[in-house]
Amino acid sequence: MDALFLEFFQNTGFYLCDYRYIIMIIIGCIFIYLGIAKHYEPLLLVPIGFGMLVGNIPIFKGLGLGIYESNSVLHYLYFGVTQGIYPPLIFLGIGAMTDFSTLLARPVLMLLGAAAQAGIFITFIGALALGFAPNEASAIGIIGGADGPTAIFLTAKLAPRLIGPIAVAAYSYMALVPVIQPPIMKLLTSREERLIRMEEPREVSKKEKVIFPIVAFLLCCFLAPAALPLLGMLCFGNLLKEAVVTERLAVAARNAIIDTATILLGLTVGASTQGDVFLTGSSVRIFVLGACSFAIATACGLLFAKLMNLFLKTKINPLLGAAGVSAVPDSARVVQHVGQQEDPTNFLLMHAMAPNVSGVIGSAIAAGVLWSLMA
Amino acid sequence: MDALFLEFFQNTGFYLCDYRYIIMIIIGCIFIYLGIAKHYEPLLLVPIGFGMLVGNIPIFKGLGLGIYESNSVLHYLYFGVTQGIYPPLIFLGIGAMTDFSTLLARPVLMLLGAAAQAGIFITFIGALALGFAPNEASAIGIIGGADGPTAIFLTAKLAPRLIGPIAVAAYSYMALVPVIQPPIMKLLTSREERLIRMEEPREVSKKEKVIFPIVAFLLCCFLAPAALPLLGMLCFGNLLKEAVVTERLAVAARNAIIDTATILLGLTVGASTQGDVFLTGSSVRIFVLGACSFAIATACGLLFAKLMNLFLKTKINPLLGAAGVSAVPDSARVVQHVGQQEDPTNFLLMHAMAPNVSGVIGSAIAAGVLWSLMA
Amino acid sequence: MDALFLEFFQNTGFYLCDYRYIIMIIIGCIFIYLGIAKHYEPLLLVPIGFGMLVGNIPIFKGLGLGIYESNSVLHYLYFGVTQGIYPPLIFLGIGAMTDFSTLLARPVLMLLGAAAQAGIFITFIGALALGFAPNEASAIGIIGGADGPTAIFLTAKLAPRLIGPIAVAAYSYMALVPVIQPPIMKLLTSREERLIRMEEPREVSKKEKVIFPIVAFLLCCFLAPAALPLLGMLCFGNLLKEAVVTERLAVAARNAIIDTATILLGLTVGASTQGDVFLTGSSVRIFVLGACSFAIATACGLLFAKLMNLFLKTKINPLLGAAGVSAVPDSARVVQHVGQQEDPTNFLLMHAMAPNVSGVIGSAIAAGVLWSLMA
Amino acid sequence: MYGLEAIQAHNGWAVAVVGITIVFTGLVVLSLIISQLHKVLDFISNPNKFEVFRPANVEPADKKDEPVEEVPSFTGAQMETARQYRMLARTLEDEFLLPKLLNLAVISGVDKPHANLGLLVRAGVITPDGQGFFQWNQDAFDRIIS
Amino acid sequence: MYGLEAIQAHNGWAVAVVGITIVFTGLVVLSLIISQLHKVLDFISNPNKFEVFRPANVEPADKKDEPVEEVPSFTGAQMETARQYRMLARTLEDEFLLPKLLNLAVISGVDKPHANLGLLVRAGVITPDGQGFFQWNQDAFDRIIS
Amino acid sequence: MYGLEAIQAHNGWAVAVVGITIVFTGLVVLSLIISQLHKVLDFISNPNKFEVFRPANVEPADKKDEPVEEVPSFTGAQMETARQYRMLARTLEDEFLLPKLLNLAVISGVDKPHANLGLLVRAGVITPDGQGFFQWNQDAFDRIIS
Ligand code: NA
Ligand code: NA
Ligand code: NA
Repeated sequence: MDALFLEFFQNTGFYLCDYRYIIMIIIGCIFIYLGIAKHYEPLLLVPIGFGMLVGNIPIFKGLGLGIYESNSVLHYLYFGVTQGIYPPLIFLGIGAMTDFSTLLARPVLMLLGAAAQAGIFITFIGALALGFAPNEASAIGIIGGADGPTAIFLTAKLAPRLIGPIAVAAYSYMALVPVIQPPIMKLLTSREERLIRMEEPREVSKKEKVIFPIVAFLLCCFLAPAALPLLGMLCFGNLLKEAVVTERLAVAARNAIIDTATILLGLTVGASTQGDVFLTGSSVRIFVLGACSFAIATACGLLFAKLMNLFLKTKINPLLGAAGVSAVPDSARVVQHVGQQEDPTNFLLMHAMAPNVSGVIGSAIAAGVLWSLMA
Repeated sequence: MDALFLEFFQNTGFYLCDYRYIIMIIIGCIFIYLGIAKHYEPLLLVPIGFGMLVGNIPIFKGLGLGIYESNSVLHYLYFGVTQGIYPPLIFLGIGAMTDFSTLLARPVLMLLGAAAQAGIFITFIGALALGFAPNEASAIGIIGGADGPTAIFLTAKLAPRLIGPIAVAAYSYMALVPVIQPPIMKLLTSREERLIRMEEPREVSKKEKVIFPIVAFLLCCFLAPAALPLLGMLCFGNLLKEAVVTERLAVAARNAIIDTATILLGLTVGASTQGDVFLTGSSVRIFVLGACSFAIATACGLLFAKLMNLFLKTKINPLLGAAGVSAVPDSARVVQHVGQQEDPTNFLLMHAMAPNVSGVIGSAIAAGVLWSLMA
Repeated sequence: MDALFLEFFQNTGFYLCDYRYIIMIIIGCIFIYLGIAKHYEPLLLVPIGFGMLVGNIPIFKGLGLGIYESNSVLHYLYFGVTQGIYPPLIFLGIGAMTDFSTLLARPVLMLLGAAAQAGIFITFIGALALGFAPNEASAIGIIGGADGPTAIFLTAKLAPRLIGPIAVAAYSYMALVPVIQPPIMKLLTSREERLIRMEEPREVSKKEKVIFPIVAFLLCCFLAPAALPLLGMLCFGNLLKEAVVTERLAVAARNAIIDTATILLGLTVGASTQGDVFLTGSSVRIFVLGACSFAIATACGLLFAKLMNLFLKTKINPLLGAAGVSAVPDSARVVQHVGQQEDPTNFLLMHAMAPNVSGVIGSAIAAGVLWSLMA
Repeated sequence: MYGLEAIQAHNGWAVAVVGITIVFTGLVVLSLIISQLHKVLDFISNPNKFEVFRPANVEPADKKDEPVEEVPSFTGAQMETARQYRMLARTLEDEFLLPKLLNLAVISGVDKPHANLGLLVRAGVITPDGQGFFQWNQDAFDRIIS
Repeated sequence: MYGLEAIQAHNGWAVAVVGITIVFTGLVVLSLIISQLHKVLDFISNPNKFEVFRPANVEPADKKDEPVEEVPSFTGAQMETARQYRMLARTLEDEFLLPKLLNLAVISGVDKPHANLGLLVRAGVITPDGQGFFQWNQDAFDRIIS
Repeated sequence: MYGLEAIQAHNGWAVAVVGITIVFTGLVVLSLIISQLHKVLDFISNPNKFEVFRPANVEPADKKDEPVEEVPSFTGAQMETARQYRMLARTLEDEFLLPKLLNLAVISGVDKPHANLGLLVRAGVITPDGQGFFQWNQDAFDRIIS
């Protein structure tokens, strides 16, 4: 019996534990804390955080417990991450939730969503310079797209080994948008610019809303076919929403489907961050590059907005450029917040949604381009 | 850099495009238009139509984008079609939505649901005559069952190569039931017959409703075991609904489960219709046969109803026979509509639901018979 | 044509039938009857009962109809059982439904949930004595955990061949808790003991509720890592619930996810009980051992409560010990019921929930221990 | 191969006849069984064996008769307390535990929580489900208040 | 390999330029199309081809005009019956069958069920959906009652 | 092999003892931790570090105090406008943008839309969530109207 106790004890987490697991468990708890107490992207930080706990319980190999063991439950659930299935399902739900009205009312704001994607490619170059292989550099660059599902999808396709650190970096910085963006926004804009008021957008007809997802899908996917899984689902979801007659399918997409995919994606991505494979030099470099990419993307959006103002008759508030990084809807809220600090009666949020959602389309195209160039 | 631009351009849809993709994209848009603007079966035409767009973006092979490439997201989602998993799940939901009361109140109307299935077998013979192999002819015949999931299920089992055209034909004609059926109905019935009023059905007890799915399942599956996947789920769903105590499971079946299966089935079936494999002579023949099968099924139902009237004391309105083809609930609505054209105060819809739902059972049995004879 | 009729007839259930299928169909009908008419665990007995009907339609092999044929729909759905995927998903939903307040308010009651698990290990020894192999004996013992998903999970891992009988035994006895437990409870407690009133539990803060699933998960899984799939999901679901900010994920977990998993698990577990493999001597022994294990678990809980009373200043009502077997929430209701028979104004249910939910944790740990010792 | 030849070669006529026969057999037998089902059930339920399945339209009648006679009359203050209890009950799930409600009432400072809760139970406003849980009966409440 | 050398070796500059160019091309063209879309639609819908897609804010106006003129006046008893029908309609699904509602009314003992149902249909309180189903029009009901 | 022999051969006693010991260890330690948890939390929260987790029953008190004092008095016309705003707000999501509501009010012809919207914001009927979105506070509305 003593032998059995000993054997059992040698299989407990207390015996198998390693300081790296403890570090990751603490990080997981911090994620949960930020999500619950600070309301930073709770729908993602809480599942990922708890997933980190799950993935860093020190377990013995062979029983089929760990996410990397081929017959474990976690492994089956992780399949949707490694094969890039969850991100398109999440995009289906996002499409079924998103209202593209403001974008349709003032399409020129879409350029801000394009400009901010420069962050992706600049980070890509930076990652190459830091010694990452091109496929890895692409996956790291997409962190600057500020779009969790897109980042996970591209990484699953190009550098599956890096899913953990890239997903964690992407979601961390998306959660920290309210911390990262404001200083850059204040630095690059003058008070006068931040005070600019946007005029009310025109009313958008139902027909336009129905046609938009079809046109956007066909155009973008003819241009960048590799954006198909993400943009196809995004536009499909949006069509289901705007068609009205398919409301019950849109309801399923924006509830059961997206929530289930979010739970499983968050949990398994978190669980893939096992201390011994996660805490490496390359993870640290990914985090540094990720922070840079957010800052660069924000700056690119802002500067492009200022550039546009040189040509436009009705000036736009350059703060809107910061919303081009996506991180829907957090960066749009940051724009609203920074704008209101100058003028509490200036409502920028609705306008910021236009670059915000076009940033999603932009980073999906960027992901398609990188995928087709690197695969 | 020029080389890279050229390489990228050669991978865009603009470069790879082919007139057949354009034709299919236009057909897809027509499906979406019919679904949204004309309300023809929107829950299926919109997903299938958008799926046609998705499937006809000209993509380069090798990256894993296309539905026929083994590691693409679409391929994984299409698995539920090729293995016949979505149709039973949809039947589970249909069962959890269907009220068999009118059928229970007047079981003799069930014969109309049997008669209309003659269309399946006559079309089967026609397809043989047009040169299709027996397994293909069976899958084509089942279009006349007017039941999308049943058609997809049987085709997946017998002639997987034809899933695209058969599914599209089945759903197209189901959507066009209000166009196809009325002329046949008016041709084959006299004004006096169309004026016949049905008497109020008797009240059906809860116990009967609970026992019905069990009895129907056991009887039909003992007779045609191959109908098990479809009828099993249909009856199971109905039992969950009628049991009342399992209401929360019935709610899941008729919401999250059926809607998710419908979205994924519609999208992937649509995406499987790639122009270069879809636009063939055999697809055209399938469409011709499909139209015939609907017309024949309608006629068989009507004529059998007239035959029954020769023996019945209380005459039934022979229009009800047209509802026997299934196409729930559209063909029942057509019956109501045609009936009201003669007498606006004659409410046939409730009565038409009886042959309508028995047509579903009938075509599931027919599918089982064909499967077991052809496999 | 006669040959075809004959061939078809030889494939019908009427021809292939065997008395064992009939027995199982009758048992399935009894399950359905108990679920619907007697309200005994209807959410599980109805799906399992109908599954028994589905699994005992006499089918011919080769077409891909049966649950044990590798390309059948049932086989794909059964995958979630054999790989142990559904039970953790169900635990996710249970976690998102469970309120651990009473447990947090009076943690000492958790010991009752531990004590009742003795039934698992005593049954394990009994099963060894009856000639079962150790892995089978473990799976049989876990029936005494009175927790369907746990029993199915462990059996899928240790003795997949026994999933049918063990699942049926576990759910049967869980449904029969109101029949099994009361006599034992009355036998082992005096009237005075049954009259003991519990004092109102203290108010529990939100913070405690949020921290509990994290602490419970880390502690239990460090101790018994093999409990990770079940406890991880249970605690994750509970965290989603208590975090409030992740309410929409908790809603998905306790509706779409758990209901879908329950439907598919119930149906396929039922369908796995095909008469010819199910009706064996070992199934009978499993049923006998299952009944014993429930009785023993109840007795252990009660006696441990009486033991605790020897040391506690404020006595607890020993009936609460019976709730330690889990069978949430039925055994807690039985406690309430038996308590009210002595004193109609004594409300024990809320207090009984504490040992009840800790019994779930306890049996998950026990499953983990057995899994790691036997695998 | 095309035309009649193809049909013959693939046994088309036989398959069609067998197919339609089976479909008819299935539905005819099913319709026969169903048409007898309610008679069988009536016969069985005569000895009142299966009270669980009551026909739906009988229930309202049952409910209406019972509580009317036994409703205690409420004073104004009692009505007020009843309204407070209704608010509290709404914060709970549909099936709730009595001690939980009582606890809430005590915390919220409801007047004479025990006595008034007892009154509501006797008046059928709060009804047990026989398994330890209780439900709020809005109909009974409406009758008392208005 | 690190630094500029690595960038050069992996064709980094070219990829970045191509990438950002494609993203811009896509979104610029899309924004151009969108900005012309409503003009195209206006042009097309002038000949009133696509009446199905009416802009949302036109609808209420449409609805308001029609039924006002044709509302028959209701007596007190008829209003009472209308209220009973509303209750019954609530027990049905959103789209219901008229015979089903009538049947319920007969069972529930509504006064002159046929005549009053006809009145409600004529008053637009119960409106057909053109496919055999009917809907309850709460607005019309409110106008009649209040 | 059967009976005691089988138990012994498969190490049954040891497994059972180890098993029950582990289960007890787990739950005993967990119960000890839980029983100390609220004390630890009380200790930590004394320095008011974690204001985010307020105990549930404190909130209502907070809410009650604030708005009562600062409610501006409403004229009849203003009340009417407030009712119109409530209707409009209902058509929006729970968290809505002020310009969207204002826009709706302008379209719907609400009287003095800006001034009255400002009034509602000051009265706490429409409250900011600190991130640019606003919410409708039904309690505050009820206090003003009734
Ligand atoms: Na972006
Ligand atoms: Na049919
Ligand atoms: Na247990």
